[in-house]
Amino acid sequence: MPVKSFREAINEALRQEMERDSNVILIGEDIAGGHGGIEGGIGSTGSMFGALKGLYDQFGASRVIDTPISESAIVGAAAGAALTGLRPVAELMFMDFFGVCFDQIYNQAAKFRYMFGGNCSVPMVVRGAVGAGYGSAAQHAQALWPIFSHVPGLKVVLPSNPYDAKGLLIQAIRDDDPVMFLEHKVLYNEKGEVPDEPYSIPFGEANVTRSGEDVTVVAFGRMVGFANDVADKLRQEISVEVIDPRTTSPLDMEMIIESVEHTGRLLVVDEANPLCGMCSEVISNVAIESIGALKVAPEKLSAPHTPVPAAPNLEELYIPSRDRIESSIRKLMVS
Amino acid sequence: MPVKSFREAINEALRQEMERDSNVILIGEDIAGGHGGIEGGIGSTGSMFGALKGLYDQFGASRVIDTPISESAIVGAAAGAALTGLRPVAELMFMDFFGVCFDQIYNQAAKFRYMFGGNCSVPMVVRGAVGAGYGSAAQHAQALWPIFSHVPGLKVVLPSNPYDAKGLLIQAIRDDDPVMFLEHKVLYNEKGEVPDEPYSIPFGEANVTRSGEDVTVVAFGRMVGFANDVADKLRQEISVEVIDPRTTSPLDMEMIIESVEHTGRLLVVDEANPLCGMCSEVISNVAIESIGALKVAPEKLSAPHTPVPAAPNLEELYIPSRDRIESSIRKLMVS
Amino acid sequence: MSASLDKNTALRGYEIMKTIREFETRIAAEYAAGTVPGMTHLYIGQEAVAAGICVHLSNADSTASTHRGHGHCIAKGCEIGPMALELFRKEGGICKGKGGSMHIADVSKGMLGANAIVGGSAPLACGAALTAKTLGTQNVSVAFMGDGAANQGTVFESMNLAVVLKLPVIFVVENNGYGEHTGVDYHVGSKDICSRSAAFGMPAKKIDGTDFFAVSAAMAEAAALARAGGGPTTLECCAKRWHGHYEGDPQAYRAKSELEELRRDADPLIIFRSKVSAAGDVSVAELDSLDAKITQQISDAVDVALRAPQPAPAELLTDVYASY
Amino acid sequence: MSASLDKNTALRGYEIMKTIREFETRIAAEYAAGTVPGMTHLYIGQEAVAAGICVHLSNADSTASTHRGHGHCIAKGCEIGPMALELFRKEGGICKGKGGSMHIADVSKGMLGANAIVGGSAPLACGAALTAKTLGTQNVSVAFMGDGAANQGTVFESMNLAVVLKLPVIFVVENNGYGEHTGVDYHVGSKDICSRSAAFGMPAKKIDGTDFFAVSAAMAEAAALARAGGGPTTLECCAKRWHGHYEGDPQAYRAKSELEELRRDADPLIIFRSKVSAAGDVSVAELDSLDAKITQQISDAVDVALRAPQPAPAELLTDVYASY
Ligand SMILES: Cc1ncc(C[n+]2csc(CCOP(=O)(O)OP(=O)(O)O)c2C)c(N)n1
Ligand SMILES: Cc1ncc(C[n+]2csc(CCOP(=O)(O)OP(=O)(O)O)c2C)c(N)n1
Ligand SMILES: [Mg+2]
Ligand SMILES: [Mg+2]
Repeated sequence: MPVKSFREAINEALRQEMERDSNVILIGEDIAGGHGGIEGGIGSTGSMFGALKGLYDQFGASRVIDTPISESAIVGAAAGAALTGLRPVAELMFMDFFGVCFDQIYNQAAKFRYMFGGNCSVPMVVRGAVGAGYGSAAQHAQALWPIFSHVPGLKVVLPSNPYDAKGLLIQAIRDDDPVMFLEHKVLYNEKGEVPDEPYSIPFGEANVTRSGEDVTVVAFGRMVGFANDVADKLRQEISVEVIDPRTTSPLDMEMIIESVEHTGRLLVVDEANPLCGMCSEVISNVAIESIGALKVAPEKLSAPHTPVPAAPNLEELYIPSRDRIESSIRKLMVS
Repeated sequence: MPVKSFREAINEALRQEMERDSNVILIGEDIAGGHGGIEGGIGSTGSMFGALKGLYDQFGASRVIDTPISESAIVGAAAGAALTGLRPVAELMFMDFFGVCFDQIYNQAAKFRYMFGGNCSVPMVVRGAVGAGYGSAAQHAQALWPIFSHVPGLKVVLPSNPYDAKGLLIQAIRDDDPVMFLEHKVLYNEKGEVPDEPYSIPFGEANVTRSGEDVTVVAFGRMVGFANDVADKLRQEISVEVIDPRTTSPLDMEMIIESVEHTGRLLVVDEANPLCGMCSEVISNVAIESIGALKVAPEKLSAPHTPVPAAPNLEELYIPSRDRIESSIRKLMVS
Repeated sequence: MSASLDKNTALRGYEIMKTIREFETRIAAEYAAGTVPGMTHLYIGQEAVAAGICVHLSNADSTASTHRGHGHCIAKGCEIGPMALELFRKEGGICKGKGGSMHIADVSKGMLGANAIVGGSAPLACGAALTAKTLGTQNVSVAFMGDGAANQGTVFESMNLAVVLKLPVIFVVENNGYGEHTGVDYHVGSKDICSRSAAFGMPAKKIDGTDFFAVSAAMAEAAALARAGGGPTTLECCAKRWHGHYEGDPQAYRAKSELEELRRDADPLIIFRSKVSAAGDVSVAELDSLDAKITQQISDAVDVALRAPQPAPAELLTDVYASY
Repeated sequence: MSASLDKNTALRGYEIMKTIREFETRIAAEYAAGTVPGMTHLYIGQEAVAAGICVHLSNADSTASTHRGHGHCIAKGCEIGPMALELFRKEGGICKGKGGSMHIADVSKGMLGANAIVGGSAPLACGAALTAKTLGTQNVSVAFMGDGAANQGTVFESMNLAVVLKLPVIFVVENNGYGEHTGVDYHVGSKDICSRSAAFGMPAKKIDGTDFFAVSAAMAEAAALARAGGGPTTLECCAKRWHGHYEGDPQAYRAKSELEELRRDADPLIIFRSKVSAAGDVSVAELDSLDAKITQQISDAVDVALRAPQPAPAELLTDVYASY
């Protein structure tokens, strides 16, 4: 199978969906780039993380729409366009910018279907980069998926690898509901096998990335790779099952519970802040549904309740590490 | 002790703090009201829920500041004023409007102290009405405290009665960090004993509103009164301990865990949506810290994962009820 | 009657205005009687704006509305029966009773919803205009908003975006004198709203919003420009509301005499009647019989709504997602 | 040299500009060498704006800045040593290494922070101005923002709020030709930024942002107006950036020749030197010795910063709350 980067997978998903369906448009800041500059410069940016390179050249200004720095107008325009027949994919560049436009996401797009009694669809995607590890500090490095997952009407996607990124983004575009599509900035250069043809991965279906008997590790986003590495390292000693939910809303608790019923031990690893986050959500659901299956108290590994620090050494401490995943697993086995 | 409404308690807290400290100012839409209308009309509104009545008359336009409908400017101005020496209390009217101005709350006010290495204070309060039960539908009836609690740097206050409302608001104003102060709109007319003199209630200290032996019920905001009623009703049969955390961040898990260690049974009741909410937070913490103390699986009662419906009968179903609290308690006792 | 307006269009305008007036008058009475749940904001006094704008729109054109949205919904073709059911939050409501007064919508009619968030309409209307532009349909969209909404960042952003992308959107700012209990002279620093729009680089006009023909004429021009690819326009339509901000508002901020003057001098229905009878195009009898038909229709609709059952409990959990 | 400006002020302006230039030139080199973590946006080319504005401010006046904030921080009096440590995210940094390039702040100097959110500065500056107005201090505040930021809703809201409340705030829009990789002619629909401010009801001027004296003169007037209770002003200062949007930006959107022209014709330092030498007020030798002092100071500061230790691990958990 061809090997592609996470960035290329995103690009391919967008390109193939735009080829398939002329109602799919892209809108955001510098997703083409170069407007108002020299001749020939338009399209040279292809979004700040380079994931949209070439799409302007292929689809032109009517489908790859550069905007002023006006996120409420961008996301609201996407919502209005979605209500009236397009399938817009809006880009927020860094998802941290949602704070200036959240109303159009959470009060508008997410609620239309319910408020209008089901008589509409809002098939839109809001893409943006998330996560720490890039030295981009407090306002450009947040996880945020717990906030989005809290909101009824939104679906929240957090791919951990190139294969999933392509399949989930295609699903997001075809989905008839508003989808928050979160791209971990540290993963953009990650490579993996990605089929050339279009395919979609359904939402709410977790992926077992490592099968195991002794401990269930539920990991989100970038943490999936870390958990896999630790599982591989410990293989001779401890049999670790790693579950990647892939979407945080809907959240595939069924598969998680099935696994915990089997292993009796649970670690949840997430890069987001701890209060009202995914770790709490997963652990509480397991406690409610399967407390009897737990042989020991579940473990939680998340970022601390602090903003993301700028200093690289502090940022590294902020993010859950392979070492801490390993210690947590060992702790579960000992107690 | 004098009996006052929740609304009067809020009013008194603001008035007394403004009398004590001339740096305390109020800013928001129609918190005075009547500007640009007939003579004598200014101050006639006193905020849309009437909680600020009389404050304009007493403190004048320089300390009770009416603004255009521009929430980002309002909250950002409060943050900038807080950085430079004032203690602003900004009002968002309905907290649901946070979506148009969340950046100034979560990326700015909440993060300044950390991003600036501790060399500043942001002593501001953002007040707003929350909660369903008023027929105000999807965009005017949300709970939202799980979202705010997720954000490091914010403190989140959710008073359940007039006494706490006064003491917690005074604490919020004196606090050197940004505080989200959430007033449940159904509680405004609730009455209770409220001392005339100023007093403050520290954050992060839960209140045991009913002592009991058999079941611990952690209830938030308006649900505290429901839980108290059920505890009273069941007194002869089941001994229910009710805990009101009063602030969702910081969250007094110590007291909750102490109680669960004693009762061995836990129900968490919250009006907010369920995913990544307070119920999940409390239950997961208990599972991590004291799984051995739990005699049965914990119970969770929250709103469903839906927006708030407009129809009164649906809204009533949306909000956890005394009946459902009772059933959950009975279920805990049976199993 | 305006030269450019045919008789049928004018009559359609009158019918809209009268329907709004009658519907809301009845709702006000019901609200006072305690039968209407939640908050309600009435549009009475501003009828000529919704009518003058929407007579130029088809179902394929879009409008995004406000918390004071009944008038826009009626003008855009939402059916009275389901609207009444929605206001009482009953089964069969236009939103199944799940939206209420501030969320009435019928996307099939191009009505993208009332909106309880001030300033929420403008970005959405840009989106509908973007659809029109992208698909090359020559449809237009209208963002209704109040004078107070005109201070929201979302609105300014939308105006610039619309100019930059040459979107076929018309920003209709209904200057009704107040945002909640605050006068426009206080909350708009420039003492003029349309000049701010003009500064964004689009045509912008101030219009007497009590005169159906004035609004209609301005809209005809704006819509034609937009349909021809000429981009956005702002129309600041001045017409005060007769009721309080919400039903129950004590209105300490304005004089009783202001209300008396409005009813006397600024009634869009009276102004319409006097204009058409001066021109001799429409007979008084014609209008009177329209009035009677409308009164009956609304009385029937509200009576049905009052008796209708509440939504089925299972409705609580549906319509969150297309499928989940 | 401008008639209204004394020699010391002019020299202070030059010192600021030279410090910015030297500091950022060194940072650019370090960035290329890979020693600077994270993203960095350089201010070179725009020095006259920060200098011309801030020579009129004391520590009691406030400024709120942008992602391109080094120049504003230096001009507002932030110390170079701790700034350098912060850029390298080291112990002793002005924010203890926890903020980095986009969050440099020193509230004791009235520098309320660089800001990684475009448009974030304007509401904050309104707040500082509100403090001044409420306490009657006659202090002023400055909101720095770019041409791209001028399209943010937060900025428009702030402008109207400032007019409504007559806040002593000056909106300094640095039109450097681009927002990221998009030209201002594309993203600003009106082809002019200051006219939009004027439409909000405040004085607004377009100024050559490469000319320290022009900026200073306009700011002197704006600050005097604000201090006298006359409310806000907008100054649109035009000066292109010489570097990319961020260090490493390939800049495919502009011609190499543009950069050459800028260095030749639009260097704020050269322009300053030619103006003062024409006027005969300041000797070349004076400026040269200032240059030498600054170069040494920055070299020392960066050398110290490069060798400094990272923050202590315990710092991860401090400064979230005053006390918790
Ligand atoms: C973002 C937001 N802020 C505040 C409100 C509360 N609110 C509802 S209506 C209103 C006044 C709106 O004034 P205007 O736009 O002039 O419309 P009008 O009521 O006069 O029709 C306000 C402040 C809201 N719904 N949304
Ligand atoms: C709210 C928000 N949107 C987008 C960005 C990404 N971004 C960072 S700088 C920038 C361009 C800003 O342009 P301008 O205001 O002209 O400032 P300049 O970079 O030219 O100094 C953008 C879009 C951001 N940081 N914040
Ligand atoms: Mg109004
Ligand atoms: Mg710029």
